[in-house]
Amino acid sequence: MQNEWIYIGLFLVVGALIPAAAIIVSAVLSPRKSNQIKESTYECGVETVGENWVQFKAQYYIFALVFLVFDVEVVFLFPWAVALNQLGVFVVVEGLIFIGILLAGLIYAWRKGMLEWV
Amino acid sequence: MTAEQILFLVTAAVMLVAAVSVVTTRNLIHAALWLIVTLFGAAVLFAMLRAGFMAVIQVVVYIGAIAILFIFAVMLTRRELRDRGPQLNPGWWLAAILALLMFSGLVLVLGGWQGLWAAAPAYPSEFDSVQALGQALVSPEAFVLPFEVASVLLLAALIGAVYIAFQRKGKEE
Amino acid sequence: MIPLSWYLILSAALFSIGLFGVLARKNAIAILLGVELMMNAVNINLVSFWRYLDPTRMDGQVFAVIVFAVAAAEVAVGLALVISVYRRRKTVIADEIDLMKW
Amino acid sequence: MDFWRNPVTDWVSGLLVSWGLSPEAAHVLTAFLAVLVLISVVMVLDIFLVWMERKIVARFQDRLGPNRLGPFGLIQPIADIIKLIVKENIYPRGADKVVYDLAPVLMMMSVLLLWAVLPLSPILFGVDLNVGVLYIVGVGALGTLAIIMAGWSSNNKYALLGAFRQVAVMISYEIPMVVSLMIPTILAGTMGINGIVQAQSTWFIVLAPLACLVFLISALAEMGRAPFDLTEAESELIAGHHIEYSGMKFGLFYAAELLHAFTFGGFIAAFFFGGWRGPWVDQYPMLGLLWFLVKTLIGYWVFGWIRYTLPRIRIDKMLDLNWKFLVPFSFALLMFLAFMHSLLRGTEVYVLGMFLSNVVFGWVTVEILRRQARQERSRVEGARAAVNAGQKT
Repeated sequence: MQNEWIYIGLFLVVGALIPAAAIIVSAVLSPRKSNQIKESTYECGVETVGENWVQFKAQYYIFALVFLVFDVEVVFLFPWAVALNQLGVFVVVEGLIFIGILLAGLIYAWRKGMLEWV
Repeated sequence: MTAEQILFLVTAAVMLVAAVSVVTTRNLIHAALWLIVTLFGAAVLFAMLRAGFMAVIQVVVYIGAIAILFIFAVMLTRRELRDRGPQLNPGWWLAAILALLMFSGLVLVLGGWQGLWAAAPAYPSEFDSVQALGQALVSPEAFVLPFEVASVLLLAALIGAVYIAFQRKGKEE
Repeated sequence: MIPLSWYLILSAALFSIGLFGVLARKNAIAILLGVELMMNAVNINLVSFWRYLDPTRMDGQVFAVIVFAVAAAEVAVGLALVISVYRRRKTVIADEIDLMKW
Repeated sequence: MDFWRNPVTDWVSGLLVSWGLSPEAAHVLTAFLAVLVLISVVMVLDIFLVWMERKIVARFQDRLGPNRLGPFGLIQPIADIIKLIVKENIYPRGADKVVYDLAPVLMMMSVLLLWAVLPLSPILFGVDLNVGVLYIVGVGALGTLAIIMAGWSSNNKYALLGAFRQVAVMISYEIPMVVSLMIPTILAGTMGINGIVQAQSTWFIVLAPLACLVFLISALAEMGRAPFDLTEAESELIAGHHIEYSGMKFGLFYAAELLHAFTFGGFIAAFFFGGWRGPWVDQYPMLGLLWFLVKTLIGYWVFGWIRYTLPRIRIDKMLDLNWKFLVPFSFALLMFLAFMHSLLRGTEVYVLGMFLSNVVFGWVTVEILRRQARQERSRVEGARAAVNAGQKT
């Protein structure tokens, strides 16, 4: 029973229960008078045209992709950051090489104009 | 049955249901959301195994990045929100048999192993697994080479994927 | 106390479900979802071996972290390919992407 | 691992044991009650944050703010809550009902979970995880997920677009945020947030002011507050991912946003301003709670100040700011400070040296930016001069 994650589990349970309780109480107390107009999609009073669907541009994906790679890099770097004090200057240099290699990728994408929004 | 075992069984059941939903749901966004449930279950298991670091990066990397990437990709490759037509290959029953064979084979192989019913050794007190992991990752006699190679792998993935996915201007189809 | 076998059997089941997804699904993105399930099963294996064999040796966790990097690279490039193919051929059905078949 | 080990919890668990529970079950039940109390207090606090926010914005805009109900309008938020609860819940047509209902719960959860690791005082902290910093990032990922779920399940073009833009911004700014958090991690040598607070015999704002600045900027974007509140760009996107939400579900999104700002004020206090550290904390540990709350409220007020002072930034400028400035800047800062830290650690000039390194780093950055701006200006002016010359001939 010495696992501290059990408390995180308690937070997870209570943190889900309280907002859910708010929604349930509101669902019990609030009126339910739905009609066609009320249910319709909100578009500032304009009738919805076509499917509720728009084609996204690939730029969203590019940003998510660069983010993913840097996110994984961060995962590698955090143990390095924690262990930094225990080990010598050599370790710092290793981390610097690690970051440097990935910054090269960022600079590549930047120079090729792939980080532009439009 | 102890509380720990009950927790494990509940988590495992949720994970299996979610995993089956991932491979059978028609709606791909739902499949991605079910995948998130499975991955979160794995994070719970990691926390139960006292690998807090793994649990957290499971959420950070898988739910925070990979699942988002999946949802973005689904949004980018759909003409319409609803999926029509069958989502499984005609030969799906063959795949099911193969998967079942795989599972029974794995269980069979595991069954012949001695250490299978071992209980976990006592977790050393005052042991900081994150610090140990950091030292293992960067100390020259352990895993420093995989550490640096991982960075090169990520660099290659970054450049390759960005190059493939990038749509040059004026080439709209 | 949970024996090691529970974790291993769960991970074997997840692996098989993932395999089914890879083989049976039509949509290329869904196939990649199946691959994720399989990778995840591997990670559960690695971490439970770390815990049950010797928690002071970090090999299992280091391997799992590297699996994370591989999974990220795989997803990034795989989905980029799917998007690129979709842009040219307007399909994400794996069987219809058959230009290299012959 | 002590969870809120103090006389009150000891008394409660003792009482439970005397009722015939096993000590472990009593411990878990006590912890459950403690979590319940903490989260309830946070929710009540959240209600008054609404009042405070409205008062602050009113002062900034030279108005009075709510002042009718009760003294200083203090009862106003309660009236708001009652209104939100009895309002009708509308499901838009074609909405994915389960996902639609889950999204606000997940959103609120992603903020409440942050309180699990916030050290409130030396003897009052939730869980002292040894991966606290990454835990914050992981919980933030749940918030991102909630936004996508809300936008997608509403079956509304604008909601989906708003959610996607917001997610693109959030994930982009997560990188500098995480990297700036890595600097306190290096300085303290641990990822546990209580450990980081304990390591701050000199506040980290002195050792790493630039990291604090990066964290402040990226936290603003992460919370989706002005000047980075693209998701609420009323004129283009109506209200972002929560257009279709009404009643209590909308209320949860709104409350989560305010509480998020407050919580991040707490994290800035914990990471850079010494958390519960302050005079006389050694004698009276509970005094730490007061210092912590004061610092947190100052942080919250700064967020409000920025919000009501700066205009909204266009999305392409925002992403440029992130990818072309903050990400390279924060990584370079990380490399530089890690190097300086391992070089100077243990020497007498450590504090001074770290501070001066920051100053030098900031100065170099400003010089580089200035040079670039000059080049850009001369390029633009040169082009304009060429055009003018062409017109004359």
